[in-house]
Amino acid sequence: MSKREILFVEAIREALREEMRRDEAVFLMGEDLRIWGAPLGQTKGIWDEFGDKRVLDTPISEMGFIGAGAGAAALGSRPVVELMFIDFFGIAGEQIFNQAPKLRYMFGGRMKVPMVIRTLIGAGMSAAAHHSSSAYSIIAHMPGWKCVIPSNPYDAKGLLKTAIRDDDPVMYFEHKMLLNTKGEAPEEEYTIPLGEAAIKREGEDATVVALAWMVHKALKAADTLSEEGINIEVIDPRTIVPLDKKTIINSVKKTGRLVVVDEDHERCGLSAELSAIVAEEAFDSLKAPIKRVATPTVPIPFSPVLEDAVIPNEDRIIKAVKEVTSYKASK
Amino acid sequence: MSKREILFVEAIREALREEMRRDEAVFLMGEDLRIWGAPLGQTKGIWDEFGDKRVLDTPISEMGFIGAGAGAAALGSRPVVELMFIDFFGIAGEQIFNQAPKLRYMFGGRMKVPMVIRTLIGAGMSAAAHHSSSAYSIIAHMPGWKCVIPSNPYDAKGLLKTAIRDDDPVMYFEHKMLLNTKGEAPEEEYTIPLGEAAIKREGEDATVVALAWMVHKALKAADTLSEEGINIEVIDPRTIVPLDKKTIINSVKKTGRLVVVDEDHERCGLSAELSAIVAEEAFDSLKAPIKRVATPTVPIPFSPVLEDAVIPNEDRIIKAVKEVTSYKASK
Amino acid sequence: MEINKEKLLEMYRGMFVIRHFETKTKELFAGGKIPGFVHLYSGEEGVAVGVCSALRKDDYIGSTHRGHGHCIAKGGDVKYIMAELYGRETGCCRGKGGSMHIADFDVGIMGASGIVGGSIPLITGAALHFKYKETDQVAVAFFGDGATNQGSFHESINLAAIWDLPILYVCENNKYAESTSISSVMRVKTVADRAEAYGVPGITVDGNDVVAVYEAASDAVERARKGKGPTLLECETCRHHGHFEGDSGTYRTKEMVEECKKRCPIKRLGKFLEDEGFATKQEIEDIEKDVEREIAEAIEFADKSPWPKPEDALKDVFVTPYY
Amino acid sequence: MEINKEKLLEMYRGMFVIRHFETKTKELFAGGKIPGFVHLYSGEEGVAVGVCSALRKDDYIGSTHRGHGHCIAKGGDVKYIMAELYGRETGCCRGKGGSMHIADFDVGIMGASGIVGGSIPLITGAALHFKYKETDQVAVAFFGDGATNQGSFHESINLAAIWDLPILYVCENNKYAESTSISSVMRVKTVADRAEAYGVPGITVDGNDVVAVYEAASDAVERARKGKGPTLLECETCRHHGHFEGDSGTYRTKEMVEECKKRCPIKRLGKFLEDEGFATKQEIEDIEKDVEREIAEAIEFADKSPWPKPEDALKDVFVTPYY
Ligand SMILES: Cc1ncc(C[n+]2csc(CCOP(=O)(O)OP(=O)(O)O)c2C)c(N)n1
Ligand SMILES: Cc1ncc(C[n+]2csc(CCOP(=O)(O)OP(=O)(O)O)c2C)c(N)n1
Ligand SMILES: [Mg+2]
Ligand SMILES: [Mg+2]
Repeated sequence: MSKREILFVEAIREALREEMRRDEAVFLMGEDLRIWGAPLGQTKGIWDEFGDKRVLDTPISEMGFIGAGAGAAALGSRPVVELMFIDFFGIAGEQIFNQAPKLRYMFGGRMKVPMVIRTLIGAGMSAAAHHSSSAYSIIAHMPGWKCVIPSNPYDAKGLLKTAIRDDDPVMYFEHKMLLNTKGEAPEEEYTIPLGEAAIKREGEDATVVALAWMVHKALKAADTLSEEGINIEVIDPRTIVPLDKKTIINSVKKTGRLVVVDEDHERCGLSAELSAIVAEEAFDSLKAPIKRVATPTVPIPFSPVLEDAVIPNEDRIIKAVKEVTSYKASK
Repeated sequence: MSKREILFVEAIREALREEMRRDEAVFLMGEDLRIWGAPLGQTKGIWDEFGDKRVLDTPISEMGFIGAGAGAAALGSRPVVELMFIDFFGIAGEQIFNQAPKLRYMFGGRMKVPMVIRTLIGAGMSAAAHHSSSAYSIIAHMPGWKCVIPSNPYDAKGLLKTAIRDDDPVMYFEHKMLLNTKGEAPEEEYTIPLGEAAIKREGEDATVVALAWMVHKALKAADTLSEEGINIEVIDPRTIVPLDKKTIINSVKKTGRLVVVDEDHERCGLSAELSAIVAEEAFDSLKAPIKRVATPTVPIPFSPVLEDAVIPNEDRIIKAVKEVTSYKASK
Repeated sequence: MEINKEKLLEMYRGMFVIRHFETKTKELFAGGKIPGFVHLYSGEEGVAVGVCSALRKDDYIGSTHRGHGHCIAKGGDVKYIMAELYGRETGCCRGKGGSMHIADFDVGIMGASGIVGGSIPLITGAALHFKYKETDQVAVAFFGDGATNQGSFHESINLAAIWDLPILYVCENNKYAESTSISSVMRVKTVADRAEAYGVPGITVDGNDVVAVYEAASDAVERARKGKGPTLLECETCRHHGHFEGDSGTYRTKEMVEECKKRCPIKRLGKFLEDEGFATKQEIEDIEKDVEREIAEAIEFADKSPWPKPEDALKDVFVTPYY
Repeated sequence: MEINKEKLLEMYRGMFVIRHFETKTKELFAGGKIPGFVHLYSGEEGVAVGVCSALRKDDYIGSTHRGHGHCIAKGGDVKYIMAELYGRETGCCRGKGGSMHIADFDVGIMGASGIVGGSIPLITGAALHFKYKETDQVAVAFFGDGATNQGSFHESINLAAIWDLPILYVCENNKYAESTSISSVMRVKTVADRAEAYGVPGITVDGNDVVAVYEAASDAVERARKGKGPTLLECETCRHHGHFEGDSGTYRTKEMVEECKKRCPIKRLGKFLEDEGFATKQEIEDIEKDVEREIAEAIEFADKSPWPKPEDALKDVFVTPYY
């Protein structure tokens, strides 16, 4: 395949454009997608190519248009709807939690809802408590959504294309700190299946699972740790529903130690879920307590000083890894 | 204290009535509270005593009136607002997730929101996917709500009184299968602090943590198990924010085994959180994998046959306890 | 508008099917055959039948917690609907939905919702799909008076207005939301008054006059099919029973309920048919007999149907397997 | 309505404080001093100042993402607001809120919200509290044209209508929601037209005429204080800058922005003051100088203020400690 570097945000645009060309049923809907091209340029240029019909600008009515997306999908359209920031999930909460993802089940499996929601997540921009959430744990907690959380342009493109072709509702999370990062992605057509983790770095001393922005922090921590002779295995699940449990469990069987790095809030979050899976399914292999490096369950504060204090960082990852690798049982 | 048996639903009414008499700032707001007395009679008779001013019947506008409750609380009222079923949390999602519980933090701790939301949870009535959720894990995941989940009339009354006097937003969960169960509760004034678990039964072989309806199922399982010589310790946390970690951890230190029974969905649910806490903080004491007996992450189905298949029951609890008590490490 | 004997008898039959279905459902619920929460449509048949008579099979409706009537009127098979109320494998939703979640996409029933106002955005999306695909299908959102105080109503009708979507918003104004009188939760006189806020036509008709409903709906459907956008159609009606089975209904006096029953749309159409010579008493009785037989068969079908298999509880979350 | 020199000069000063605060904020943001998302109020000062001039200190306002103007007009101290934008310990929210979440309960600022429409239910609750406590305080909800398509607007104004709450719903119609022209997302001519759906009076005024805003608001406030219920007050206005700092603003032509700036409410009042002999050029310049000094002090205060302590990030979730 050809070597080529693109921005994360370009990967999103390419995936959208390619799928819109491939399938007439795909259309975009959301606020300010046309002239603005979405708040961070994710849909820039698409309106120019596809026009009003395939790119719908909506009023600020998330409950209405997300429900409308689900309804259109139920009859055969394949809308890709933007919820500008995941923090707005409550505005459309009824449609996000009770309708789109439950329809197929409630109706006995006799229909399907091939809708994608794209949404921005994450802190790092001092955007404060209404524009910095991750919240994917909540989406994963409620039945019916597949959840895609890419960490690099290659995955972003391949997974978005798969998400659009998937017959179930898929929530696709775009981390705002990643949109302007670069990475390799071939020009040729490719897709990535949902439910396959990526081992970003191999190691024997501890398993570190991380998503999106946190993958990059974990990899930096890995560099620092390796200088001290500690080699961690960094796993990026890429999708959390479906979840590639096998890759995580196999890794823990090898390393005997698990640190989960998660930007979502700690309490009842994804970090708890991964910990619980391993505590049940890889118990015998565990040589140390499972550590979570997650965002404490507080609203994301505005001031950079405070934001930095709650979002997981390299230091906290290194500290947790050292705790598990140096752990001596007290019994 | 005087011996007296009352229904769970009476306990709620008594708590409301006593607190309304005690404090003029307390008022009730919600749909059909006056003549109907709420869907299962939780507010029956209160309007007769306190009249229109203190009992507000609302339009079907959960987003509006829950937000209004928070606003009134922010200025010094102490509203007790009913969200008829927790399944409707999405309708009021924005106010429930982004406003009421975050205001104090966003505004630098310079105000407070002493509001209580009462809401029905749980399956068992074939009420299907829009009227059977538990969903407290989601409320606990997002910062800012204290969460009270009583399992019997005594706790229901004592905790509701505390919740109303508490200066923070409190979500109070009423399990529909418990409202017509009876239990002892003294006539004399009492309150129960938030954050204190109740040990419902002592045992040495395994710790079982359960809430609300599940406490009763766990206690039945305990009876059956004790006939086979297995003695479990059953802990009812009663509130999950704040959570009495100490009682749970101390119990696991004694028993070496944990089974979490949780009616909420498994993925990223409370069962995961409790498992993760123990996997981190009582790791050395664990003699077996931590088991979760939770509702699978599927919408709650209507048909009694299907509903029974997903809601945790005595058999599944017994099976899980036997798995952990008979567990032999393979390493 | 010309309306012929055939259409009139069809509407009579349609309303009677619903009435009899509900009467039986009430008994079966009381007898423990039907679990869950059940909201009967009796008394409101003029609305569902009047509106659905103006639709084609490939048009779609969105329904509510009080949905049996809509689904039957749109062409749902009473056998599969009854089996669904029973929670059986043969139900239209395989027992997963129950009374509040009936759907049958093959005949244009996009689904009921246990959440007040919950289906309004969805069916608005159906209309969006029709416009996107450039078909001439039409969508109908049914909802109660109480639902018009939900944000979903506001947002959806505005979307339909700005995009000229082919949809009817049909408000069944039975004057109550549970125990709450609409006059206590709305300051305008009619729900149709709310249409002005969206630049949409708002019309109020007597929901007990099925012919009037049919005519008003036909006009609105024609508008929609021609790409002229949505209409808000308010039908004044009332329910014969409590809000749901188990509701003591003390917020309405006996006289109010009696008065309501007097305005019964079925009796009214029956009288009209006889008075205007469209049908004889005998013809009407024959229809009723036939319907009774049909419902009896549906009940037997439901009664004899197998229960779903417990392991099926984990199926149908996703098209791809559960995880 | 009689309006005296003192009030007029006060309003001039109020608008100029906002304008100058925003001009400086724009520079400071560009210079990296202010982090996060910043939405400037320049051009819309007539609305905040006109409305807040009709309020008492113990009345409360609910604000928006574009909230600096409201908060300053209601009496928020520019020092503490600027320090908040800087993210400092001395900020009115101790650095936890930032530009989109300014609050100061002591002067009646119930708080801004990053969520469009998010504060409307809350401030409606303030009005409910006033009614419950039988005070004669009044609440004001500020929101944009775009926010009127949110369900929260619909539900809140209806609550206020049925309960006769003492509140003004003030829509700042700047014709755009980000890049979206209001005419493309609403089929009615004015936002005030929407009031009819709730049985509430709806009034449209020129938001660039601060005196007109003040007068209309005063009437509505009086109505509210007397227990006569809510008013929807639409103020036509426009913003001088992009939606937020960083917005290229290509959806408006240069001419549109020029035209907008010509209608500047500050220039307009300045001219009125001179023409009608309420103030000399010198008096006006003195006010401006004084304001410039005040803002300079605020910036200095912010700049010299300490950062919050990292460990404070875990405080203030609950009245009782974090867990
Ligand atoms: C969002 C939401 N709030 C409350 C309820 C409880 N509830 C069920 S039906 C109903 C009344 C609905 O009234 P209306 O829309 O007039 O329909 P009707 O029952 O009169 O047909 C209520 C409040 C619900 N199901 N969903
Ligand atoms: C619920 C929600 N949807 C979308 C956004 C993103 N957003 C921020 S401001 C804005 C436009 C608001 O327009 P308007 O209400 O007219 O206020 P203005 O910015 O013009 O003052 C949007 C869409 C948001 N913050 N909240
Ligand atoms: Mg009704
Ligand atoms: Mg605007």
